[in-house]
Amino acid sequence: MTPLTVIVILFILAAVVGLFSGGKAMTKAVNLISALASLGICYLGIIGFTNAQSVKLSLFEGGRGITGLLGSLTLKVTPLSAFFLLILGVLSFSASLYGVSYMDMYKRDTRLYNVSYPLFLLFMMLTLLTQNLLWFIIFWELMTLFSQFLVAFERSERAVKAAFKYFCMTKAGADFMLLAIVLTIIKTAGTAEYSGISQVLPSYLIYHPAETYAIAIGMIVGLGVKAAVVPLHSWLPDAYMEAPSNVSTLLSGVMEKIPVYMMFVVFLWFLPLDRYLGLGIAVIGTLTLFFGTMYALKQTDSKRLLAYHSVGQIGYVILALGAGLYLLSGGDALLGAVALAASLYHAINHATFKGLLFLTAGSVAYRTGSRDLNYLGGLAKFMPITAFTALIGALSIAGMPPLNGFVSKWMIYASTLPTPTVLSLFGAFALFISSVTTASFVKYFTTMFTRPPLERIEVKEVPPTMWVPQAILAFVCLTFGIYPKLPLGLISKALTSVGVSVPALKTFPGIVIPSTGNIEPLAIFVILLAFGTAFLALTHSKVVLPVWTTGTRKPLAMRLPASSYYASFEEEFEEVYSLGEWAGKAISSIWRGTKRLAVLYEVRSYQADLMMTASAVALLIMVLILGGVSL
Amino acid sequence: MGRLKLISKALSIGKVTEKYPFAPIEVPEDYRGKPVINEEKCIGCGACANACPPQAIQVYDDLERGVRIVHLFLGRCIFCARCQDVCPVEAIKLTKEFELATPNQDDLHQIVELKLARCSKCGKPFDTYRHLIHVAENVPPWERGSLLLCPECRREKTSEWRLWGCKR
Amino acid sequence: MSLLGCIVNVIFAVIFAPLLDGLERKVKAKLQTRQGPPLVQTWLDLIKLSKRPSVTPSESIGWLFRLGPPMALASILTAFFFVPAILPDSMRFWGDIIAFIYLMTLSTVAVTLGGFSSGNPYAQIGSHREVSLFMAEEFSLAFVIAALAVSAKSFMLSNLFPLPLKASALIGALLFAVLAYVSGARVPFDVSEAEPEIVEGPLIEYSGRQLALLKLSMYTKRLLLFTVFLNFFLRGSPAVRAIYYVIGLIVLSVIYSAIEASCGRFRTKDAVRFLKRFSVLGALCWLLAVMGW
Amino acid sequence: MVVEILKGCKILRHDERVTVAEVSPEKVREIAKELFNAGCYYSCGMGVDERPINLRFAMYHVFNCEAERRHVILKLTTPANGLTMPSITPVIEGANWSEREAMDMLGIVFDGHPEPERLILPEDWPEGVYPLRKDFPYNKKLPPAKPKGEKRKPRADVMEVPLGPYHPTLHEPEYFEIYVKGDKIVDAKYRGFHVHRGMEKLAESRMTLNQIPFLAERICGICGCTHSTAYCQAVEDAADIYVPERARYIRTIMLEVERIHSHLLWFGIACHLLGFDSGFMHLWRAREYIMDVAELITGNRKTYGINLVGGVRRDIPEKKKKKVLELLDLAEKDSREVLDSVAKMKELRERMENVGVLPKKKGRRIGVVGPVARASGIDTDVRRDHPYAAYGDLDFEVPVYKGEDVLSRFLVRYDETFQSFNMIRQALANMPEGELINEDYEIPHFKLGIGVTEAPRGEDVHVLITWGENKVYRWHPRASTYNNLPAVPVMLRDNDIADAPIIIASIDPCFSCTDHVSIIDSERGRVLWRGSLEEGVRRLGDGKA
Repeated sequence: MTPLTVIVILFILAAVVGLFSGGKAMTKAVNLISALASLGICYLGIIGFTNAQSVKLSLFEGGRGITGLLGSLTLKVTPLSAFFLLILGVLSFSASLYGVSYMDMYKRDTRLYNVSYPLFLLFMMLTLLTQNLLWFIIFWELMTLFSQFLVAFERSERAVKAAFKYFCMTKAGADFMLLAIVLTIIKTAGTAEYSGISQVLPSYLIYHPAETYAIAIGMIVGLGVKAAVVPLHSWLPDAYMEAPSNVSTLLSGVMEKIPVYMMFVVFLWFLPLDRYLGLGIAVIGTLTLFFGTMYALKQTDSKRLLAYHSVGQIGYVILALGAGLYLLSGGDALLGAVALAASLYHAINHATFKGLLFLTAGSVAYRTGSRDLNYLGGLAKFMPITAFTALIGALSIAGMPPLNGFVSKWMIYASTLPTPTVLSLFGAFALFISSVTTASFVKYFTTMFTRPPLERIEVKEVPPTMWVPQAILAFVCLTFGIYPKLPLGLISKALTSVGVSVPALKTFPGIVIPSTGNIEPLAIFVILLAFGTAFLALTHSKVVLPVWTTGTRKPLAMRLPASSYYASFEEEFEEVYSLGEWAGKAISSIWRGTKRLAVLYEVRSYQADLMMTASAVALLIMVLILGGVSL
Repeated sequence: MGRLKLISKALSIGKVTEKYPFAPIEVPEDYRGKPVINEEKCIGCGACANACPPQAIQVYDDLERGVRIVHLFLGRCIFCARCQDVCPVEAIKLTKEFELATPNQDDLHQIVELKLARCSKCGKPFDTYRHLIHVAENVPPWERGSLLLCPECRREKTSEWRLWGCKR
Repeated sequence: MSLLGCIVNVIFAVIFAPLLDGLERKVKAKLQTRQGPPLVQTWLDLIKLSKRPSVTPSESIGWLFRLGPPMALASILTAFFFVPAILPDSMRFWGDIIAFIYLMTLSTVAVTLGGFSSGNPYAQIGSHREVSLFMAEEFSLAFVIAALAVSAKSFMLSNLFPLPLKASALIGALLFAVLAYVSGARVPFDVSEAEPEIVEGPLIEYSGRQLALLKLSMYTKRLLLFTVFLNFFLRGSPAVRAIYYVIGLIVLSVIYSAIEASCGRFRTKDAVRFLKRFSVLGALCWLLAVMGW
Repeated sequence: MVVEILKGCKILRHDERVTVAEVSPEKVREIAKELFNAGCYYSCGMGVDERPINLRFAMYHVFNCEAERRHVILKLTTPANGLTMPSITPVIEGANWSEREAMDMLGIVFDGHPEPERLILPEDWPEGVYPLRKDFPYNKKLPPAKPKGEKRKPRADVMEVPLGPYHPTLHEPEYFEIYVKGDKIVDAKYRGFHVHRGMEKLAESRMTLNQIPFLAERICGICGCTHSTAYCQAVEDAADIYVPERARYIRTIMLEVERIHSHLLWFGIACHLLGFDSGFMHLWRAREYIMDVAELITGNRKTYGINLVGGVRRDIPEKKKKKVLELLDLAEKDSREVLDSVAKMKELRERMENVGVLPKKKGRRIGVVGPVARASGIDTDVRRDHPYAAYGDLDFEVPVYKGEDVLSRFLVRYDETFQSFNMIRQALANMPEGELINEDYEIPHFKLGIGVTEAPRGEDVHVLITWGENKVYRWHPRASTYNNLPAVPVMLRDNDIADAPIIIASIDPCFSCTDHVSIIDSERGRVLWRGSLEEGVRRLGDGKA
């Protein structure tokens, strides 16, 4: 009875009991059980770093038939997966706890949620734990399946459409990945075990770049769709917007990280280091962060804005990953390792602050029933805790010292900017985009919490079960910000396990990258705190007067609508948006073409399955190519 | 280009800020400043009071004290110099003084008191001596006798004459 | 020891920045054929403000509104710990140019959040203008910083001060000076505090000591930017350095205020467009740096 | 041609300058329409309580026919018990304010008026009290009534920005309500008349004929002289009084001096609003010379107090003339240099070009006057079309620009400034000798007179009705801004909010000139904003604490 089995049983139990009734009590129970199991996941993660072998579960030893082909199912925690398990654990714990009260919002039968939610968590965990590519793809698909049930939970037309779009696109991506996996297994003479692959594959592929690229492209497309890299991101805003907030937290916080985990496994473990591959990934990352964030600037729906920012932030992660590959293959062990570390660091940071932000958006929706930033306002008076945690989240995603976003972004810049290559240009874009992120979250925060509301909104603070998770995540943001030693320790362990030797960064009290850069978040924090409190003590104000509106007392709507924030900036940077529109037009025209093709080939299909039909075509092409290279 | 021109212009001009109030400031010859009534000259005819647009000058009699009061209140004055125009004896003049700010309002009042002449018949005070003298200079000698009568008595007198059928 | 030096630097900055502003007022007055206030006028204003009570608008979000000014000043002064000012010593191992930039951003964000939370329409307009401008400015600054970092192969202030004698580095420094002018909220870029249009923008609701802190943060911000720019070039023994530093400060503020006195105000749109075009120079500078010149 | 249009109406007066006709209520609309089509724009309207004469209320609609160089006045009357007359606003947009003013002040009901709301009286003025009726004592005070506020649903995507009444841009209390979307102004509302001084009532009730010029001069702090001139001309017109040549010339000189100083002042303000304070300082320095000229001639920098009915009060002797010419040269050189280099500055031009556009047709319908009209391509100038004072003898051009935007308003004023300089020189050069004032005249009983001048901001019209023993029965001054203000909301639309101040300033608004025509004691108008007043006082108090 290993802890792993306990967790699995707990999840299955939750799903099963959830099936019986769709009442509130049952939902609460399911959420509580999931929270409990999530604690178990955290435990897995922790011990995963200490003694990896202890968590091991093998099924179907030496089975026959299909299981024989699959090989035995081995679930094992490597430090790398342990790192992501930690993310999963912490976030799913907060999300489940949050869900306990949050799900009251929905008056309808919640059975669908009761079943899918635990299974979704379970399969995310298994995806991280499995050590076999085929099992991986199976769990991956199941994860997609249940997550899209959750997205469709509200059953409104938009929700269903979003879910279907999401499912089709990720499914099609998975097809690409399947191709890559098939090719891998062919090349490794039938073994699908990670360890086996990692022994055989790199040494072979070094001399066969064509296969390398084939596998890489398959993997990038497959994982990229899930990670929502531009231009494969179109499903994400809809899906995240429609899902219940605690689910969106998990989608953006964890599920978006699993492809990152897989990328680490694939590109560091299976494939040989290749600078062009790295460069390509970095380019994708830059495009993603640039367009994702620039579009986020325009949004006026709180969750849609956050969703677009998930795209942008994943862009940071992928940029760092690509930069790391590029630099490592270029022989720059130091900066390369820093970049990879930065990638992982930003992954966990994004999980925390974006999770936090989704939770706050959920809390606001829970109380006011609205996500419209044009409408909302002045909530900080009524929901101070939510407002404060939201402020923490906003500042840390904006990368304000001394919060966690700052450290990881700083590491990204440090590894890209000073290198006399094109990477520094990417770094510059990342720096610019960070300011756009700042602006966008100034908007997010002020429109919801500070600016006077359109009409009086009278609400209460959310119940503790909802603000405690926010507080936890906010605390994590602060801790990882001022004490980077902790996450960096884990990260170096994780990276060593995939064969990247992390040089000893001096990680306490500050981070020093020899001859490149140095920060000391703790010192900055202390000075800021000292000055801030001192000045705050200096300023006092007893007098309270109405706002001075140049003398008039007419009750006007003196509030900046979210739609007119930064209007002139967007006007001047119109090119970006027009480019986006153009691309959208182009894609839709392609889609129409493929739709016709699909109808031709009897692929009876929904509006949104562009990727699916496209993949049907691409499948053909890929098979031909692979045939070419492998024969 | 224009910018540089302006800068050079400014540098060449130097500074135009006046030293005032630390140094006196120059005003032209016939500046319309604080009006002052010359008590020697004023005859209390009240022409100024009639002309004054804001009614800063008021003329009224104080019968028990037997004086006519010409009261100038600078708080209302608009310095239009109409009084100066209409004054028959140039008793009121606008000076070049313009610093009228003061902590107490009394400084803004100027009061001239002129002795009233009593009617030779009924003994009621009715006009200032100065005004009578001024008039006396401009009326034919045979009229002067009736000057010392107040308007009512004069009316009676003229009616008497009519009664007696006299020409005068 | 060097911590002591930092504290001396910070104190120097706080004392000297308003005097520098007084100088700028004097220069502007000179260019407008006026007498102008005495040098210490800015200080007198600050002292007077500090004697006045602060007013909190009833519609505002109290805690955030009160948090704005202290954070604005605190982040600037924190940044002063990294850069050597009148004394050559600094805690440069506490932060690098990136940390410096982010601290500047933090102060901007503090001001804007304060403005937004005041609930005043003009404050909202001013704050969102300020943020728009800040984004556009960052668009150029990113390239400039990249150029500097590449040409010095590092972020570390110890490697950036003084800059290596390369074309790219020097051009980058000059571009930085321009951006310093922009983020100093001077005409024509003072769209966020345009007095005739939106009454002092984010500052409109602040009064008393809070206003004093905001003003002081603006002065110290300008001084900080000057300091960084001068540090790109300053060399030599502490005494010489200090003398050059002060002279440099005076010269810079005279030049900047002269430019300020002979410009009209941009619209936000125009300012953003200007900065967008300006970023091309930054990109070229970066190209130079990558080519190793 | 006017005669044809007015055929069948009772012509009360017809001479080379003015035509007064009494029209019947049925025909007034088409007559007004025909007049407008014949190129006469609506100048102003005066409501009169004529009950003491004939138990009727009258409304005088004044049209300005440049083509025929005459003013056409349509008189409409209504019995005191009926009190309704047809509104001509449906056909003449410009009549809107005048009719609403008569509505507020005299209680005349104009049926068919598109927006019969209060224009002048504050929200808290009691219903059914009409201050300009003869039976309303000028010193009566009323308790404020309860204002009825309007309710409306705000839009989520539009920001409503109040501009004023105490905004640093507006140098006088006025209130604009601006609706902003993004950075663009989608709509604007105007509510004015806060500076109520009740001058009309004052003049009619307790001032004499020769005192009123000094009151009229205080209608406006900038262009006072034109108002007193217009008043005097109105009286002279009514009583037809001969004005000596020299007096005419001196009036002309003072008017042009005033124009120069007003324009330089405006340039300064414009520079300040565009954030260019150096230009502001330079221009006002140049303006000082002109102020010295005024001080030298009249003994005061402003409120020259030089006009009386029948002539002027002060002469310009030779020795002053020399000094004046020197000062003029200095001022012209200085201001020309500064203005040229200001006009060269790129960012300033960009902020004026194609900003605050007022199309010609719209301007005509609203009846804008002065530089605003000339910048929209409307070729109108009272000095040329209805020569008064000595303008008939001087030669000058009327600058007209087709840009319709702020820049062309700037340029119009630029040209006018330097026109004025050499107009003054001409006037000084060929000023005939002679007496200054003609003081023997009889004031007829109940006679209509009209005086028109070209103020720096446009046409000033003073319509009055005399009343024997040197009083006026009704005196209606109409400042130029009164006609220009309704155009501001039109100009503001679709502009950047950053440009709102310069657009409002571009008509060179003179709010108190506009508002003086309103009522009674100065506190009234501010009652609406009393809350903010008290707040301001409280702030001060805390400041002291």
